[in-house]
Amino acid sequence: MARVIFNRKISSDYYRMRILCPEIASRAKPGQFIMVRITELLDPLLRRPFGIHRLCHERDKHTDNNSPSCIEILYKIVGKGTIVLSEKKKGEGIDLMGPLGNGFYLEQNIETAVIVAGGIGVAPLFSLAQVLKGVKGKNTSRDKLTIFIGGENRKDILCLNDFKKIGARVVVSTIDGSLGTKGLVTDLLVNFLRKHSPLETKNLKLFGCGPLPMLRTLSEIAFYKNIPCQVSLESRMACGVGACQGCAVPTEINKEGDRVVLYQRACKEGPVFDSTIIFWDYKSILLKV
Amino acid sequence: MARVIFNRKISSDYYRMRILCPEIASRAKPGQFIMVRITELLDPLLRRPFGIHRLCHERDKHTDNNSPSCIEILYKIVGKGTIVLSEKKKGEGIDLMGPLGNGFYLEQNIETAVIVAGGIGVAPLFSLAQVLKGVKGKNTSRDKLTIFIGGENRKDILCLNDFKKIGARVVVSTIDGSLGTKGLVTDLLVNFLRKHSPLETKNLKLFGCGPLPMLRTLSEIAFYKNIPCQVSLESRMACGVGACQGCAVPTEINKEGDRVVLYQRACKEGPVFDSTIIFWDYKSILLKV
Amino acid sequence: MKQLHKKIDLSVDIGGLKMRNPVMAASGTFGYGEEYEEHVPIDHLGALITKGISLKPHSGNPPPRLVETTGGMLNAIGLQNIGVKALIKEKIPNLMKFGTPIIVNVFGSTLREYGEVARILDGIDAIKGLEVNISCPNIKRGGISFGTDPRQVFKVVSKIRKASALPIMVKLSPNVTDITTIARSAEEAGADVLSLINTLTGMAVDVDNRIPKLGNITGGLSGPAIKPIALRMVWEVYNKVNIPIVGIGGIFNTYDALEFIIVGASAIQIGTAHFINPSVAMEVINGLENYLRDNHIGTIQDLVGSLETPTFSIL
Amino acid sequence: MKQLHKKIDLSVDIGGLKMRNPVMAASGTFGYGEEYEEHVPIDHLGALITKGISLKPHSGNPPPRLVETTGGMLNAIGLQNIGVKALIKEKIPNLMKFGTPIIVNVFGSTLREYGEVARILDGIDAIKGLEVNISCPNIKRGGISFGTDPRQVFKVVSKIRKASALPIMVKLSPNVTDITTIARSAEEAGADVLSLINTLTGMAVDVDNRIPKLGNITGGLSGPAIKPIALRMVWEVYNKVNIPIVGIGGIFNTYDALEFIIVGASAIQIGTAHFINPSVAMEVINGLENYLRDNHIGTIQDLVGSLETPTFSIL
Ligand SMILES: Cc1cc2nc3c(=O)[nH]c(=O)nc-3n(C[C@H](O)[C@H](O)[C@H](O)COP(=O)(O)OP(=O)(O)OC[C@H]3O[C@@H](n4cnc5c(N)ncnc54)[C@H](O)[C@@H]3O)c2cc1C
Ligand SMILES: Cc1cc2nc3c(=O)[nH]c(=O)nc-3n(C[C@H](O)[C@H](O)[C@H](O)COP(=O)(O)OP(=O)(O)OC[C@H]3O[C@@H](n4cnc5c(N)ncnc54)[C@H](O)[C@@H]3O)c2cc1C
Ligand SMILES: Cc1cc2nc3c(=O)[nH]c(=O)nc-3n(C[C@H](O)[C@H](O)[C@H](O)COP(=O)(O)O)c2cc1C
Ligand SMILES: Cc1cc2nc3c(=O)[nH]c(=O)nc-3n(C[C@H](O)[C@H](O)[C@H](O)COP(=O)(O)O)c2cc1C
Ligand code: FES
Ligand code: FES
Repeated sequence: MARVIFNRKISSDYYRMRILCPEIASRAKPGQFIMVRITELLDPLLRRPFGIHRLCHERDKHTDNNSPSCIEILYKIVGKGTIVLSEKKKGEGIDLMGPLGNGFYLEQNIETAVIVAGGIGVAPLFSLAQVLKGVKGKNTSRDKLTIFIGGENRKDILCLNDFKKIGARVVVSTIDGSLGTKGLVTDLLVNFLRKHSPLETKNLKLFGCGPLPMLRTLSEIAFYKNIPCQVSLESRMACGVGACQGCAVPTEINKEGDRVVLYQRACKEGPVFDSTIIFWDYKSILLKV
Repeated sequence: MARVIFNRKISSDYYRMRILCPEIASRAKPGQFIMVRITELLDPLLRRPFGIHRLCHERDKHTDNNSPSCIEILYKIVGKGTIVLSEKKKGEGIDLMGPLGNGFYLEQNIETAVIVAGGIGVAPLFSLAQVLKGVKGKNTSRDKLTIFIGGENRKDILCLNDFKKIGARVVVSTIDGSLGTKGLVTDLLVNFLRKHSPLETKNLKLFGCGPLPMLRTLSEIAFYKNIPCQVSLESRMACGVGACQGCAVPTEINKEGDRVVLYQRACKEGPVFDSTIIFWDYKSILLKV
Repeated sequence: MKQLHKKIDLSVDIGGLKMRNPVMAASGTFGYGEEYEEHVPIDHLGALITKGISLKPHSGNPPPRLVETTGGMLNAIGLQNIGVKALIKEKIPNLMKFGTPIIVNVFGSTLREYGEVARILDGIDAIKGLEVNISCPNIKRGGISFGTDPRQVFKVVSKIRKASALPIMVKLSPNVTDITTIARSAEEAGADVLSLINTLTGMAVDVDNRIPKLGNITGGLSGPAIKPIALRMVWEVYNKVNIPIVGIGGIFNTYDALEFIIVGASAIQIGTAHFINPSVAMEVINGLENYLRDNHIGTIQDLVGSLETPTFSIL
Repeated sequence: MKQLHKKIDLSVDIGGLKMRNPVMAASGTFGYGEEYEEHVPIDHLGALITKGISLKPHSGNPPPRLVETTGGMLNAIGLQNIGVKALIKEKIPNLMKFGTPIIVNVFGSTLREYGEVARILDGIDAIKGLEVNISCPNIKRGGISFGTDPRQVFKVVSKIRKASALPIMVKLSPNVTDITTIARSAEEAGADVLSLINTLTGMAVDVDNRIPKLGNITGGLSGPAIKPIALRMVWEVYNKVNIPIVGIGGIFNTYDALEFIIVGASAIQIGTAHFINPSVAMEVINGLENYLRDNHIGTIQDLVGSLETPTFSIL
């Protein structure tokens, strides 16, 4: 069974947990997730999904083995499941399923990437940044990877220094202006893209994770600028493996010339989707998820 | 809220927990019980009843105040509630209701008392012995208080030294003979009583707590020897305060000359009953409680 | 967003039952009040409903009478009660002192018994209403519960309607195919209020001994486990009747109570939760007040049935 | 008490369905097998029941489709399925490779559709039986489920009986007043086996937004919360019919499975528990074997309906 290495409060509502689970860590890709059994008792009943925040090695075991032995999750306290999770102690066993779902699709040569994170949406994006930055000193130029992080206030801005450390450019905004620019993170993105010529944005890729309204705006920006954009969506999950059809996300696909709506499973076909296939008009319901 | 002072494993399946709860401790009488909320979550759902094992003072606060500030419970791990309880740590808050029920009825002058305990049934009987032995050096003669403790094997014999320390005579039996006499504790009691003349047993009082078959035999012995006997019964409980009628114990009472069966509440009229009023023939069902 | 601590009015009048707030103690879970006296400020309750009472005393079912299940409990107390005469003589005087409206839960094993119990209780000042438990086995009809047959429900309620001038609340059984037809029968027969749900029939087995865990074999399931079913039924009934509804089933906190009110309950009852948390009713009363204040809603009535349902769907 | 590790035979034959053990994966909770391939040794299962299939594909209900409740969950997946033709073409070939008996769960919104789906599936070698979901809304009868009306049940089952030579298991809805009359209708119409229970209809509310937590407003309650109700229904039906019963509802461990078998189930299905513990079926299979060995019981059959009920009571 997987084991908790640490479980730290990193700010008022946010925790970071490192878990020793070589079988999961060695296979995990950015954008994939795990399903965590919160308790052996039956309240809360269902497992809870968390994105893979970071891949790393157990501290005291510096092996030559290149494949990571640990994963980290970064989570926000929102209800009883996350409360109970935050009480787990170092050394305790923890029951995980994973890695699950399809991660971000990464072509061989991504020239420039822009990551947009809203609040706790930053969680799966750090492992993405780790991979985008490559293994040994590749893509070290700050221009190649920019992270936009937005939140309600300064407390919601996570991982700032972590992103800087791996050599990414970081741009911050908060709704209340308590850190970075005051306003929406997507407005900063629009400004940023305006400064680049179509030629410059030609080989750009967009990646996003965060609240649905943010992702929708991001998707619209990508559409108008004609930039490929992948978004990681949240949905209520029960099985996490594609068996229950519970995590359906409405997508629009082309069928015999018509655009038809088709439900896809966030846990199996997702959680990462190409932003153009999401049926965003559905938001009025989705927003309430 | 009450607070855990310690929660110690005392042998394979048994734990002893001391709880700081001056409001309960100052009012508690031997034979009364508390209802413990095991978790703030909903599994397990109901509170669990535990007898008041011991009344004492918080170790580091030797006040002059005579009324105890702590209670102890002695419990056996039998299911999920007691498992979760055993994981409580020193200093944690714990939600109790109590003291509940009617304790043992103690006349002013109890000359000689015999206590019969089976397995975990010993739990509420220690506080009884404490009180029977009086406050300061009263009733110090060993002849005045005898405790019979029975169990499956030596591991089930609890509190031996505690009883000795307060100056009681202790007689032990185990089914497998691994401690004390091999056999049933009630057989030892029969031998003991045989050695005493009716005159000697005239002012004797019997008290018992343990498995139902033991209590039934005890009650028969008391009946034939014409000795007053009080037994503490267990029953499934929900409210613990007399509101739900769930903990019914069948009793036989005299109504207009007839013996009629009447259900009494273990939590309110009990858990201690005069052994003659219990409708023991009901055991075939009760045994399965 | 702090604003002046304006006093929120939680009082309700449902079918003639006037209460200072919409939170009642459910029948069978709060004894005759006195049992919780030490643990709950009973005068703060909207109303207190007594354990079900019949014409003659009943001794009830053999033990074990309780078993815990996941998220709930089964009870098979049976008909245990002291009879209507002893209730009036021994319990009502004590109950009156709390100053809380008393509603008496009544049942019978024949139509006639229902009527007689109601008649005996009529005109007793302290009693502010009757709750009619129609989930009781009908002896004449082979033990099938009155509450599952709309015609029987109509008869029982009519009988009581004639026997009593008190507000009549009919308590519906959830063990039915369509609770709305039962609800309408009760409404047509003159019920002032409907309360739902009573317990769902369930069972549990001791696999070591291969015997039922309840002396009575089956029992009634209550607690959070049944809340989703209770909510659905309140919503269904709300959409079909014109009399007020009292929501019951697994209410453990303010959110649970709000769910019932939003789907259509004008008041709620708390049962099993008292056992786990005797302060639950007080917490819910405060919680409702805070919710109304925070959401700038004037009265509970404005919240009743305020559920918005999606108006579109995708094929 | 150690004894020689004698091999216990768990195999069962219920109404023509032959299985190496009585533990099946319930419809809608195990996808088409492939989803759990990595997590469960599927070939160890007694049988695998597919997600419900209809004549034409359906896209299902709008999200949210799931909500957790105390001790259970509500689902409103709706009719989402790929249609019977795609099932045969795309899923059956893959399912076959597990070597586990495949039972196809079928439904329709008209009588005719039920018949057609059954006919199309008849004669496909890999399919060892049909499970008929009668809890589906009947479009002709205003959306009322087939499964709540004994006459409709008789019609649906007769239709399928004529269309297929496969063993037919009829899956009963618990949302009824008397499940035994429905069970008898299915038996009379030629069902080989009865499986119960399907989910209980429930609801949950988002009190902050005052909207339902499910896109479909109501959904089906499953999980440990419903186990007591399921057990009671299996016991009632066992006492009224002569065909084998498959118990379903909140089975999370060996004890739960034993409870169902003891009250009368010849086999069991596991649903929701897979989501929490993918090893649950394997644990139950081992647990049943151990229980039989420890209690010196030769076969599962000897345990079916072995509940002893009290024969006396006190007034
Ligand atoms: C693929 C995926 C990856 C995720 N990654 C992360 C992550 O890295 N860090 C993180 O903090 N959170 C993440 N989440 C969200 C996380 O799963 C929920 O916050 C968590 O399940 C809430 O559990 P709870 O018991 O504390 O809250 P609950 O009491 O269950 O609910 C509290 C609130 O959280 C929302 N919620 C509950 N369950 C889910 C769910 N399954 N999906 C979305 N919202 C939910 C509810 O709408 C409710 O408003 C992820 C969700 C998905 C689907
Ligand atoms: C008045 C009273 C005083 C008690 N005092 C003590 C005590 O001092 N020390 C102690 O160890 N135990 C005591 N008990 C028994 C104790 O309450 C149960 O052992 C406990 O509730 C089991 O909880 P669980 O969740 O661990 O077990 P569960 O999983 O609930 O059940 C495991 C087993 O315990 C039995 N059991 C469960 N609940 C009860 C209950 N309320 N009453 C009787 N049996 C039950 C069940 O039949 C089952 O076989 C007392 C019981 C009563 C009624
Ligand atoms: C121990 C117990 C006894 C009950 N007795 C009665 C009763 O006498 N009459 C009645 O109408 N309902 C009775 N009920 C049902 C409750 O009033 C209530 O309808 C049910 O428990 C559901 O609510 P809850 O989940 O909040 O407990 C009883 C419930 C319990 C748990
Ligand atoms: C997500 C989900 C989907 C389901 N889909 C179906 C289905 O398509 N057909 C069917 O007959 N039952 C379906 N069921 C009901 C289950 O097969 C089972 O009867 C029910 O969940 C009770 O068992 P459980 O408590 O073990 O889950 C579904 C249940 C769940 C949870
Ligand atoms: S959570 Fe079950 S299919 Fe996605
Ligand atoms: S436990 Fe409720 S009356 Fe005794």
